[in-house]
Amino acid sequence: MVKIDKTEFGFIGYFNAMASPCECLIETENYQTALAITQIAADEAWRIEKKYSRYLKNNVCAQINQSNGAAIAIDQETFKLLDFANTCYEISNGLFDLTSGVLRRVWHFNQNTELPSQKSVEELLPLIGWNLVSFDQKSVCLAPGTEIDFGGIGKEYAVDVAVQKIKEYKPDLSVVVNFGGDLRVTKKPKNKPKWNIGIDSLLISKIEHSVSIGVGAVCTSGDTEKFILSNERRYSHILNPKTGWPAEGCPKTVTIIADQCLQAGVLATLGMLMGAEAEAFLTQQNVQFHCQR
Amino acid sequence: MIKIIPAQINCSIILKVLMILCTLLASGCSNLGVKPWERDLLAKPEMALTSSPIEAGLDEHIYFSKEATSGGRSFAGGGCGCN
Amino acid sequence: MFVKNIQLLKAITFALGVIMITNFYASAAFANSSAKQKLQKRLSDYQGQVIYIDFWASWCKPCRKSFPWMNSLKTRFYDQGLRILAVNLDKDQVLAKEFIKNNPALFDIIFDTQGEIASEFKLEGMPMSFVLDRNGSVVASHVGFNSKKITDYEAEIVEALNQRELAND
Amino acid sequence: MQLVKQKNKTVAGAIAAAALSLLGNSAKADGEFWDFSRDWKFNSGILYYGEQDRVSALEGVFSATHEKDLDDKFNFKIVIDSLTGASPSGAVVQPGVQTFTRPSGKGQYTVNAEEIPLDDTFRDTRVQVNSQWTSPIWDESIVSYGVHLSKEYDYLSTAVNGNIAWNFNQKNTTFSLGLSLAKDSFDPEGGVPIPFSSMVIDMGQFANPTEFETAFDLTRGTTSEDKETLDILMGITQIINRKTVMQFNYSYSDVSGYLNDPFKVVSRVDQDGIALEHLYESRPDKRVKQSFYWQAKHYLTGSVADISYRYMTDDWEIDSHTIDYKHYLTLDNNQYLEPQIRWYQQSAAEFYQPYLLEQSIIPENISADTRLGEFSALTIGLKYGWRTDSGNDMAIRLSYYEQSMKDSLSSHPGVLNDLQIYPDLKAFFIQYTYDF
Repeated sequence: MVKIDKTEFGFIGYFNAMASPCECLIETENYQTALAITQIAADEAWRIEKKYSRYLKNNVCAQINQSNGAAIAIDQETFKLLDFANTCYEISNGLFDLTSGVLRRVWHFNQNTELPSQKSVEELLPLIGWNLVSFDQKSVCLAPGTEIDFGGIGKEYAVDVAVQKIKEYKPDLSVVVNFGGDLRVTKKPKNKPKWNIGIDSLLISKIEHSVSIGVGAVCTSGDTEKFILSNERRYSHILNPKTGWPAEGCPKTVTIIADQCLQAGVLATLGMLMGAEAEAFLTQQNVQFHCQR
Repeated sequence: MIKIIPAQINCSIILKVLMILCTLLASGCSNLGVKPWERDLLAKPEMALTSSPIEAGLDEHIYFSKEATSGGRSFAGGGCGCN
Repeated sequence: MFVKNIQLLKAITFALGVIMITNFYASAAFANSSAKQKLQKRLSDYQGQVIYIDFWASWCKPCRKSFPWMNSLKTRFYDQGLRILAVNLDKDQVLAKEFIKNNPALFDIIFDTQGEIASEFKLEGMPMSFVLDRNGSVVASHVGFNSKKITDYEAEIVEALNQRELAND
Repeated sequence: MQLVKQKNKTVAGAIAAAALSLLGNSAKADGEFWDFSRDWKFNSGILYYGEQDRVSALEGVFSATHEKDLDDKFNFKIVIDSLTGASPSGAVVQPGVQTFTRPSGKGQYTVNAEEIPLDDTFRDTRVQVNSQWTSPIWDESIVSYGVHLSKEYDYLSTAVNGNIAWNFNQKNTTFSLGLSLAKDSFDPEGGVPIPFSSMVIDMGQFANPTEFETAFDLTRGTTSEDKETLDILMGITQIINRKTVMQFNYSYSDVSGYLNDPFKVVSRVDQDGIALEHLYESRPDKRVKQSFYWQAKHYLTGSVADISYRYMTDDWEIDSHTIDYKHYLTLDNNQYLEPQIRWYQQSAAEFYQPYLLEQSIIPENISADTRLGEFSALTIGLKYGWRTDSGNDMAIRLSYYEQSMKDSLSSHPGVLNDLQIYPDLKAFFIQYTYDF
């Protein structure tokens, strides 16, 4: 359920979703409104998690992944998500690929486990490839053994949808919707120039310094805790779908500030996959970014 | 095989009791009771007829193994070799 | 042996009578018509809209599950002319406010501590909800809130919404 | 590997455009809209029961309930209890030391002079599991059905039950009808003793152990026995007014099959009260119990009074009355105190005798099990409950239970006159419950 606390700028609404703490920073003095806004965000987060999380058994994600070759009927929302992933795949020359999720069978990142063998990674590569996924408005069909993991865009999509719903409900209020570090602000705050994330909300565990933002989204890819250290080389958990390995010399984390969460999220992931050329690639995209080496 | 309704059941007693229960039901009860929205106190956990099923179960087990009477609030069968 | 049971029953009915008398009190039906006035005001605010009236109380378990669903009703059908009014029947408003703190409501709530509106609508159970069409007459109602029957509840509302569109705002 | 610019639109721009088309008109999504995160409720409890220098038991209960919707529940319960210590064997107290054979036929135990014989082989662990499904039917009624399984070292009990509750009069009146069928099977170590056979006690009169064994086996009939129980429970729950609810139950219970307690004996004594032999008891193979139960709960400001009365009568001529009163006192910040007083009184079974006189003819049924004798019992308890800061309920209850037997015989033969024949029972039990 949701919980609400009073703060000097208004209210903070807390709840848990997508296996991470979520919160809404709401610039309002009206308790009822703060409560309702948090509930809208929570309903959206739970709905999307329930539908697309790969940890649940009988949801859309599970149906698609257990279809082993059969065509699965999908609704319009799923079609649009697949379409979005398809565009990202094409414009990133295959670097952004939802089918790379199977790599977690061999890669384990909880506190200095060993590296997978090259052979075990290579065995998985034939299962990976967006070309193995065919879909249309009504259905999707995967090659047997191939799996889709919406984890790459699930949280960002939830933030964007929640922000949209909150803007419908109270268009003139400034609200920060923050799902486990991926956040977006609905509107510029009135009582102060910018939101100071990191001080107002401690959720950005991935980066060590605070971000101040008026309106727009902030997403971070990479992780200060989740990585493998092997003969002094740091292996990030962002894996290149083509090689099955993280990019050489990639930063610890890449943080992007952009208009929507989805845009920021995909760009952050691509930044990580650029490895040593992350900074060069991101400056070319003329978006605000911060790489933490 | 379990004899479903053993012949020797003394039906007259059961019928008498059923008859009493029904008269109690039909006559006295229609004017007793509350409006649906007046059940606030009755909805409190401590007002449930068996407010702690765990405690009732533990008590039932003790008294079943120490006395010759059981049940009343629930089925009488003990379900253990302790008597 | 059976004779003893009869005396037993007489004893019980006597005890029953004693308890009844000791705490019989005239419920003070002082004229608190503010509940009815609030209802009338809201009904006039929602003139020409389809109204979903839900009677609830903090101690009624299904209500905890109906609130999120009514929230989603509002966000989905508000612009098609659905208005939701939740009538709280708690004797003690503090409990109702506590309930709202944990179960946020996007819809309007009025308090009917004496149950006047409830008796007017001749409530048969808790919770109970009524669907009023655009000219204010009750077209559907259901007792209780069963998550399996949600599609039926929504069908009743959509049907009322789709009826002859009154020329209104 | 350099990402080529997409026709003068940066990659970032293309992604933004794709995101916009995804989010554009909020995509129509089907699916539910709320999250019942807390569907499962857990109740647990542990009880220590200890009698003064006799039996002590530890019983743990864990119950999990999943409530999909109002009155639409599944409950699973597991109970584990272990029993140690000695309980009266039924043999009569004697001025001298006595020796008895263990029920299994292996080994003996001795009892001091002037002490009531207690058999301490009574050590057992029991596991019980129950599942109960409840769901609404015909929109105003509730049906519930379940299974029960209980396994001990030498005892297996299986049961199924079903119950229907009709609500009417705006749920002010509920009529319920329940049925339970149970089958228990029992195969004691050492076989089932033949009723009235005499306990074989090796006082050296046997040349070798096999001779003792053949004599012992003569007192053993079948290796296992079973019994069937049919329970019918009819009840009315009536709401009297905003503060009072009452329940009236009638229950009919028919148990048939092997009803003896294989560990219990009856001593045959001569006119001086000296025990000649100990005969294995024999009870009828059928028992019909009926009980009338009435309970009322009344809400007072800040407390709840809970009173119940039960009258039981059966065809073993046992009549019993039980009065149980609890007073639930609410203290501040979610704490409460609940004192309890329970009075129980039963008459003796018509075949109950503390011992058998040598010259009297052997009756058709006889048992010296004090639980079938005439006694009254008092329980005094106090329960203290509180809510932990994470919102879970805990409670501790201390109770004292005392049985005092009534000596229905005017006098006793010889030495028994100045011995304490009827064992009294004093016990206390501590119960801790935790719901989360």
